[in-house]
Amino acid sequence: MAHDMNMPTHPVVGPLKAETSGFHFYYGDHHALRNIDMPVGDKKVTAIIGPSGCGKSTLLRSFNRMHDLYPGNRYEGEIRLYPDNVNIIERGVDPIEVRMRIGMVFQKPNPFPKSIFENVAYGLRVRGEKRRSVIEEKVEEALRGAALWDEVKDRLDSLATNLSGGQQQRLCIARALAADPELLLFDEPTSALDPIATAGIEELIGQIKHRVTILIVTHNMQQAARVSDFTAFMYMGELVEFSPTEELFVKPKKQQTEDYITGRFG
Amino acid sequence: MAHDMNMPTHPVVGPLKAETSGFHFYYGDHHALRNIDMPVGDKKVTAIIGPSGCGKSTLLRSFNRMHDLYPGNRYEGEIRLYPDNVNIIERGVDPIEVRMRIGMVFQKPNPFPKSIFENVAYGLRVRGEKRRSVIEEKVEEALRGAALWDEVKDRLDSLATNLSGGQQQRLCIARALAADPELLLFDEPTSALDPIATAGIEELIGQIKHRVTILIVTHNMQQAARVSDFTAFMYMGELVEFSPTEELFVKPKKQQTEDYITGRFG
Amino acid sequence: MQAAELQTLRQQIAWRKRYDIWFGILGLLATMVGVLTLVALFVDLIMDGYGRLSWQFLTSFPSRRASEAGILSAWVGTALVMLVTAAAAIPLGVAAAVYLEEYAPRNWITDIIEINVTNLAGVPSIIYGLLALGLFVYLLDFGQSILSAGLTLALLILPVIIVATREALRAIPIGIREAAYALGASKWQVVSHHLLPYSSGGILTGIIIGMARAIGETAPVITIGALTFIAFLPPLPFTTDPATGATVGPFEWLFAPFTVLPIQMFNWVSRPQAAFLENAAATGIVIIIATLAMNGIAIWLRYRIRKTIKW
Amino acid sequence: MEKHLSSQFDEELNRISTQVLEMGGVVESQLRSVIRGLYQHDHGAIQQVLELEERVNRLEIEIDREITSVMSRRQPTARDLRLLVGVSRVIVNLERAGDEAARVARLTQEFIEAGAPRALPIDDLVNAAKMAADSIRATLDAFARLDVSAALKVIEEDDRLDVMYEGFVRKLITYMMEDPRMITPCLSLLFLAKAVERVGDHAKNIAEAAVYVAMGKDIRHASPQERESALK
Amino acid sequence: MEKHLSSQFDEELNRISTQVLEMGGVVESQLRSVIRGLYQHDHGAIQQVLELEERVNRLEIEIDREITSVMSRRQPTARDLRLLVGVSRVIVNLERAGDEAARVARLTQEFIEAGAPRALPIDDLVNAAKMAADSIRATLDAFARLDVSAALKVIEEDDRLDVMYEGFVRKLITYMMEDPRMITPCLSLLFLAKAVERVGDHAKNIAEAAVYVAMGKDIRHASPQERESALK
Amino acid sequence: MAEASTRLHINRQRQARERLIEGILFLAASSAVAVTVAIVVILLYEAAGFFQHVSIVEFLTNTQWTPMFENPQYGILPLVTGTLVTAGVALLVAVPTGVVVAIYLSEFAPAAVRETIKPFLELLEGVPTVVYGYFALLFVTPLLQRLMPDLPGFNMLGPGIVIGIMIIPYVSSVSEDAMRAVPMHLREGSYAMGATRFQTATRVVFPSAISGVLAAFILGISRAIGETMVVAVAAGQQPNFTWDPREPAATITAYIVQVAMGDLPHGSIAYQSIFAAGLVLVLMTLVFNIIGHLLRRKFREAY
Amino acid sequence: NLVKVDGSSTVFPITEAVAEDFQKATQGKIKVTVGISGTGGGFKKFCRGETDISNASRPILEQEMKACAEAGIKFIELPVAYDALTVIIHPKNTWAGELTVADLKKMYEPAAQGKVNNWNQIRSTFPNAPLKLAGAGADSGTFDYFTEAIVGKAKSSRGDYQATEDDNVTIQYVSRDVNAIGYLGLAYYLENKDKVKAVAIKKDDKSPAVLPSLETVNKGTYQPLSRPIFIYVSTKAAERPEVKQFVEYYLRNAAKLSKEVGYVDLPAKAYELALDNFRKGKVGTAFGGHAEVGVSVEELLKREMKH
Ligand SMILES: Nc1ncnc2c1ncn2[C@@H]1O[C@H](COP(=O)(O)OP(=O)(O)OP(=O)(O)O)[C@@H](O)[C@H]1O
Ligand SMILES: Nc1ncnc2c1ncn2[C@@H]1O[C@H](COP(=O)(O)OP(=O)(O)OP(=O)(O)O)[C@@H](O)[C@H]1O
Ligand SMILES: [Mg+2]
Ligand SMILES: [Mg+2]
Ligand SMILES: O=P([O-])([O-])[O-]
Repeated sequence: MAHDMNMPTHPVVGPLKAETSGFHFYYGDHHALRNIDMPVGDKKVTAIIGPSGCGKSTLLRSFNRMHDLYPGNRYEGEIRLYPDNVNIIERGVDPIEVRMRIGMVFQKPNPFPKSIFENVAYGLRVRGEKRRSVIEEKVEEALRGAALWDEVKDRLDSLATNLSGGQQQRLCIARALAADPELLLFDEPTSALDPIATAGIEELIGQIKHRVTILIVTHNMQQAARVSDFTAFMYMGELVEFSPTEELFVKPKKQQTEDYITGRFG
Repeated sequence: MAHDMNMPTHPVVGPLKAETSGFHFYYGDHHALRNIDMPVGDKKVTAIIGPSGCGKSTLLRSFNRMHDLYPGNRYEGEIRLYPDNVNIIERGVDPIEVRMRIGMVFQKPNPFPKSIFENVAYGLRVRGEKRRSVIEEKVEEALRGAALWDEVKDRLDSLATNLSGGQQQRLCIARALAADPELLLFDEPTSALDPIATAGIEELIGQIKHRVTILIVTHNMQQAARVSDFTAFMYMGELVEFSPTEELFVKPKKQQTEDYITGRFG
Repeated sequence: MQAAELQTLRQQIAWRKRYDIWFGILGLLATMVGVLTLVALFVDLIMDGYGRLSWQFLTSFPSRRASEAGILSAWVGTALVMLVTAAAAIPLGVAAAVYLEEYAPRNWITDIIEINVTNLAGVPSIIYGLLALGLFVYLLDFGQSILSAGLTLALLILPVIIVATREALRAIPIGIREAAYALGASKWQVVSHHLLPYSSGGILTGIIIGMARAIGETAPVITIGALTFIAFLPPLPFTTDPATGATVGPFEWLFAPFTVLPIQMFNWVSRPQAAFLENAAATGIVIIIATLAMNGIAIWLRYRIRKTIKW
Repeated sequence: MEKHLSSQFDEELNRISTQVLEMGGVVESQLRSVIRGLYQHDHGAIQQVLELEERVNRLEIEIDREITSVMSRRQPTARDLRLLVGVSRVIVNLERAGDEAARVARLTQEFIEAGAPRALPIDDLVNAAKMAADSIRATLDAFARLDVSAALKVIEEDDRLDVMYEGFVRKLITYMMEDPRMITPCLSLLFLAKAVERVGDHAKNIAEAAVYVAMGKDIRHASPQERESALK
Repeated sequence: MEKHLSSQFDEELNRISTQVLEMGGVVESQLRSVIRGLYQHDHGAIQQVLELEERVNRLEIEIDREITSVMSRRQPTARDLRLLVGVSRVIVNLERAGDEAARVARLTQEFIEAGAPRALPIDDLVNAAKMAADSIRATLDAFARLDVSAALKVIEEDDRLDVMYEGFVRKLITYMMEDPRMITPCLSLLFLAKAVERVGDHAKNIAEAAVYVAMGKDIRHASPQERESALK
Repeated sequence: MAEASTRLHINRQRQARERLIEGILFLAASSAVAVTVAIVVILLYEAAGFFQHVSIVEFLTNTQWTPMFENPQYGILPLVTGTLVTAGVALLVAVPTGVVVAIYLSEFAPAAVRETIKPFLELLEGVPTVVYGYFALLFVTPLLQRLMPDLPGFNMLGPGIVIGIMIIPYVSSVSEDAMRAVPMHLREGSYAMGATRFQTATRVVFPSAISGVLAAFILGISRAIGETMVVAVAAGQQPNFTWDPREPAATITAYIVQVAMGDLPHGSIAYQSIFAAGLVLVLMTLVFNIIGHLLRRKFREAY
Repeated sequence: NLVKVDGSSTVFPITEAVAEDFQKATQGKIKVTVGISGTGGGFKKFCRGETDISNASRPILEQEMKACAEAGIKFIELPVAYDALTVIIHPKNTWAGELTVADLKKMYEPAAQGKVNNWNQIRSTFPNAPLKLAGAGADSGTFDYFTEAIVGKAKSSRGDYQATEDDNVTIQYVSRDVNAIGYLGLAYYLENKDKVKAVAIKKDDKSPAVLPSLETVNKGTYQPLSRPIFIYVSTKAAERPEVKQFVEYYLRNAAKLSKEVGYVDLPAKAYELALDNFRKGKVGTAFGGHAEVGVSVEELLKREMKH
């Protein structure tokens, strides 16, 4: 599929799904993000790494306006979503609309305490979809997409919270996928999982990236290295370096990046 | 210091601090550990790795009879502590005495919500130590030992829970050290920490291992690889392989080990 | 996304958001039901009883003349009864909770105790009155004394304290216990050095809430046969009794006759003279202010301790 | 080989293996061309060898880059790590073998251009070259299949090649002594032989790498007895 | 160099670096001994070179093991990874250089035992050997300091050594043509020269590794122009 | 290290002390059982006298309760229906309102509003129940009479509503605690799907907190059933076998206080009847508590 | 030096007033407590020897006498005032200003239950309006006395009327409904004359209609709804000087204080007789262990006592 005419092309990244420019974020008085310019390549995996508290999650959560849920937060600058070319943090843009187009998977698997089926169907129900057949079809598709169908197809009605951690996280991915997101945000999706479940999620990310653009925050540099096409390194609320992943890990451009990824941070 | 005459010597490990033989553990009917024979080298770091639920924590917690706290648990076989050459899981052995000699550091930093000083002094207080000067001396020594003295010496009276995660975990190590343990158990001591704090704890383990024998459970194979002298790989309640760490990671003896450490586990 | 799709999407969002507004209004209204009732009650009481609220009212004994009557014996009685209640319920409740939470083996005895405690919390207060009448007043022969009333209310709030203490204990992460045990602490050391200090906030809150409830309780105290007219105070320990000249023992006050605020209020309510209704209202205000103060203290404590103790 | 949890990792390792085999194939075909060139004075074949050298160099750099990339991104351990370390040793040796092939080609060219006296014992050389090419194929096979006994055979084979080389050098010296005009062509042959012998050495090194990957034992510089005992 | 959070990692890297320098030192001293042996017909020096070979081999295997161990345990990236990759390339080349030194020693011995005709242009060879030894030292220096321009100098130097080698070979041929009895000793010298030339090559490879570690650019097989542009 | 091995032996002195403490604590815990046993024994003992005169069948089936009349009738049913109807009315008020309030406070109200209103609501519990009784009688019932002119001055509707209002804080505060205990990440999960506040509250938060909400209901029921003074004052003290909340009726608790404060000679059957009634009340609350226990177990939070 | 009084809520205000003044008079040397546990509850305590004096709004019953006898408690019965039950109606009620006992019986007798629901069922001249009955709670002395006086048998009543222990509530009820009728203690009516209207009672068709008032009760013309109320003093307690002093004070001041709190004082003669009985230690009850209607106090005090 040729990319949409309205998607600008970035010299390093190629066609863009989104892009922040001159983006700032404030938690009340706390200036958490400073002047972030970051491209998000279409159908690419972009990872954000950096030390604790550098603002990774803050940046990620800005993409679906999660900060709107809490009082006192303020956005500044632009986060453009393509091909629409809208600045999604503008006042006039409805956060609910943004969230319907940009899915999210969280650090701790957070299935709703409902059945597996209802979890995946949730996004459709929220949209007012009532036709059972449509929902069933979409649920199956999403579960297949999340490589979970075979494991759960015989017990769609059992409680999602009875699944193992790794299955829960894949369910959360299915739940997000069922809503047909254009961009999927992952905030440390495996930090609550054991290594084997982690590998499963990473594998899944590798599979779905052909369908949807992915932005992932991770504490685990190796994870970023393993799953992403591009990596952004943040430090103290600023974007220090953005490079193709392999380059960043073998030959970073900035000393700070190098120090961080080689474990020389003080 | 030459090792004690009562410490037997193991062909691979050298002088032993402890050793399990024919050790079994049951959670009620659940046979969680089967026939574990594992040496613990004196003043060495021994790591235990394996997939989730394989019994790592169960084994570790048997060393200080932590399972006694919950009903229905049952030990079988031997865990010998040297140089005493006592089977510490025998009925006649007082778990409290065992715990006074075998310290433990947990997954989540768990300082008491008391002052920093009181946290470190707690082990001494439990032992009935009342002399302020002795306590002060020991506290300083332990905090220095845990590489925390310089950071907290000016605020020993402030609440321990206000420290950062990494500092809290070092405090917990200091707390354990203050009690002069002969063996120190770590149960995934860094899984709640960010990479930089993790590096700090690993560094600390490297420093204290000259003073005390260390047994560490970790989910993170690389961590085991980084910090330990010997590594035990467990699977489904059994000890599959015990080797010097380097050997285990470059040239494991068992196919199961190899599959696990190379991420081929199914 | 296509413009047409976007259009339907937006319509559908707008539709869904309407529920937010409706529910917001509904919620506010529902909240106001409670708040307005309270305000109405309070305002009504104040309008009726404000005129009687004075120092004189607090320092006078009851009287047949409404304007001279006061609640001295009633509030002193309430205070002393609360003292007994606290002294009995706190150690018992906390100890029971500690046993259930930290010591109890998981067996049928514990199960029975557990179910019992939950059940006691639901037993109507009037039943406690019946119990107390049989047990304290007659069987143990404490008579209609401060001791009987205090113990009765102690039984009433025992489950409240047990439940609150258990919840506070349960909120302490298992890691704290394990940390202490791992350093070689014995069970009692763990309990006394850690669990009780750390749960003190929750325990205190539970105690205060329980006591606030006990202050307003009428039924059980009525059942044990409360007095109504008392124009003297219980003897202060170690003072000399003016009538007999003997020195008062330290616990004599426990067996003294007494009355409490709600009874005084209840009595006044059913008097024919309208002036007594004012007195009743004023007493109501005093009770509400007392519970208000106790709740305030509970909130403050919760806040204070939450600030210092975190895991 | 069992699969990794990460299919991408599998793919990456497969790609590297394929590239190594491709590189081996190129080197082998260089060697075969050289033999043809030597034997049939085939200019085209020789030209081809020189052209292929480029490709071998490019493959070496590319595979090396991929190895580094995999290492930085996948934290390989045990057999995966040994494979990557082994591959990096293999490609160094393949590149060298390719170099030697190119050298042979160049020398052959000189030799032919210089008149290539028919009298010289070129057959021995061709046989040796064939042996070397076979060794390269055999060693790559052993590496691909991690077949330790096949690898050991290659290592033993190399001794035979060395013996042949010694004999050949002695033979050449007599030729040179007999006829000083032969000195220059003989020297060419000598260098040619040396290069062929080196190819054998590289095959042996690759075999050692195969043993390392398969068993984690480093048998470089080991005497045959040491080898034996190490592989027990 | 800034320190890692893990001092043990620092120690391990330091140990590897020290061992590499030690290995380099051994190889250099082999080369110096060889020169002495050649120049002064010093049997003891030659014997020493052969003895040191053992040590070089051992070091190679040991360092390689440590590299693998560090890789399996520390997940090195960026400059650490490049360092380890670079070191592994360096030691291969050092070992080869050591091999060549040993070869030279053996040839020298043969040469001396065969009567070592004074007439042969041994001085040229000695000079070349000195140059090669200097190159090794210079390249190790450059590697230790990650000094790219020093490394580039070594690379250029190698070309001079190659030119010297060509000239020497031509000279030897004339010697051989003049006097067939000289063929055997000349061949020895020829192989000697070849070995010395190889040492130069290894020095160059090490220099390339240094550039790789310092800048992350692989300049192997690059033409001088390509090098230039890569390093800009 | 000669002392080494003895160091691990059991410390008898410490063990004895620990045992002693445990024993004391066990006694304290048993006090809860003792209280229950005492309640049951006293009720049974006194009720036994009652049941010597009145057959259990009559007690359970007769629809008239007039122990103090000349021709006494001892059918507990009117008191039970009175209790259930007032409690039912109370729950009809308290449950929806309490839940709406809980949802509103936990999900909709700004933190400042929540923090001011919550303690305010909790004060509703602190008002002496007698006050509520008169509130029901003198304020709510007249108000209702405007809507329903036929409504008698005593009825179960008014006190039921007032008890409902009185227990709103029980229901709302326990439910709200349960809802606030629903981890933020579940809410975020829902919002991230594009759900509105209302959708998140009703489809995710509420179902997740269902066990706590049920616990709140049970608490509320126990409280409504056990409430005494409000009904005693405002429902009319007239046992009335009816399910119609507009009618006056007596509840078990109202009957017990009435007799406890009244002129009946002690030891008379009528007097003993309050223990039989008390027994029924205890059994009713027991049943509800057990139901609550089971429900909570079934819906235990699993986020 | 503690006098314990407990019992009826009806008698409470008088005893309270006496106790208040008595304590003042003795400067607090003698303490008096007065409780409310109902006449029955009071007797229970009294017969167990827990109290010295029991307030009672009805004579002691046989059962209670037995209890006292078993415990060896002897008592002196002392009437202290009259309570007049007042039948009240809404001020706008124009038809029922006078009612005969028979009328009231028609309303309250057990046979009326569920049947008599309309004013015109009482008298055909009454309007066709629903009859709304209020009255005392079934376990109060007031109820017992009312049923005895009106229906003829204590506790014999219909069940479907608005029963309450709190007379203020009855005031509320009647004052809100034109069709309502109820009965309560005189004091409550006197305090609420603006809200309700008292009904003049005719003993029978021929008798004059008498409105309740201090005078009509005191004179004995308000019949049959006047009843004496009592205190019972334990003879054992009466031996104690403070109890004796209190009872004497009580009888001396009852006239004044009972009026003050809304009751009707007995004729002066009655108090003297009572004091005399007390001093003589005349134990027992003038009633046979059951209620009686329409006896004068003097007569009572002179009767042979029954134990
Ligand atoms: N709700 C908040 N209010 C105020 N400051 C906040 C809030 N959340 C985060 N911050 C601050 O903003 C900064 C960035 O936080 P953020 O959570 O984005 O970090 P992060 O890079 O995701 O860290 P981590 O790896 O620990 O998740 C930190 O300094 C943090 O303390
Ligand atoms: N308290 C318990 N009661 C019953 N079974 C238990 C209990 N704790 C653990 N188990 C079981 O015992 C086995 C070993 O558990 P253990 O916690 O030792 O595993 P682990 O290797 O430490 O896993 P992880 O890496 O997830 O911590 C598991 O199957 C687990 O389900
Ligand atoms: Mg984060
Ligand atoms: Mg574990
Ligand atoms: O309380 P009484 O006995 O007067 O109804």
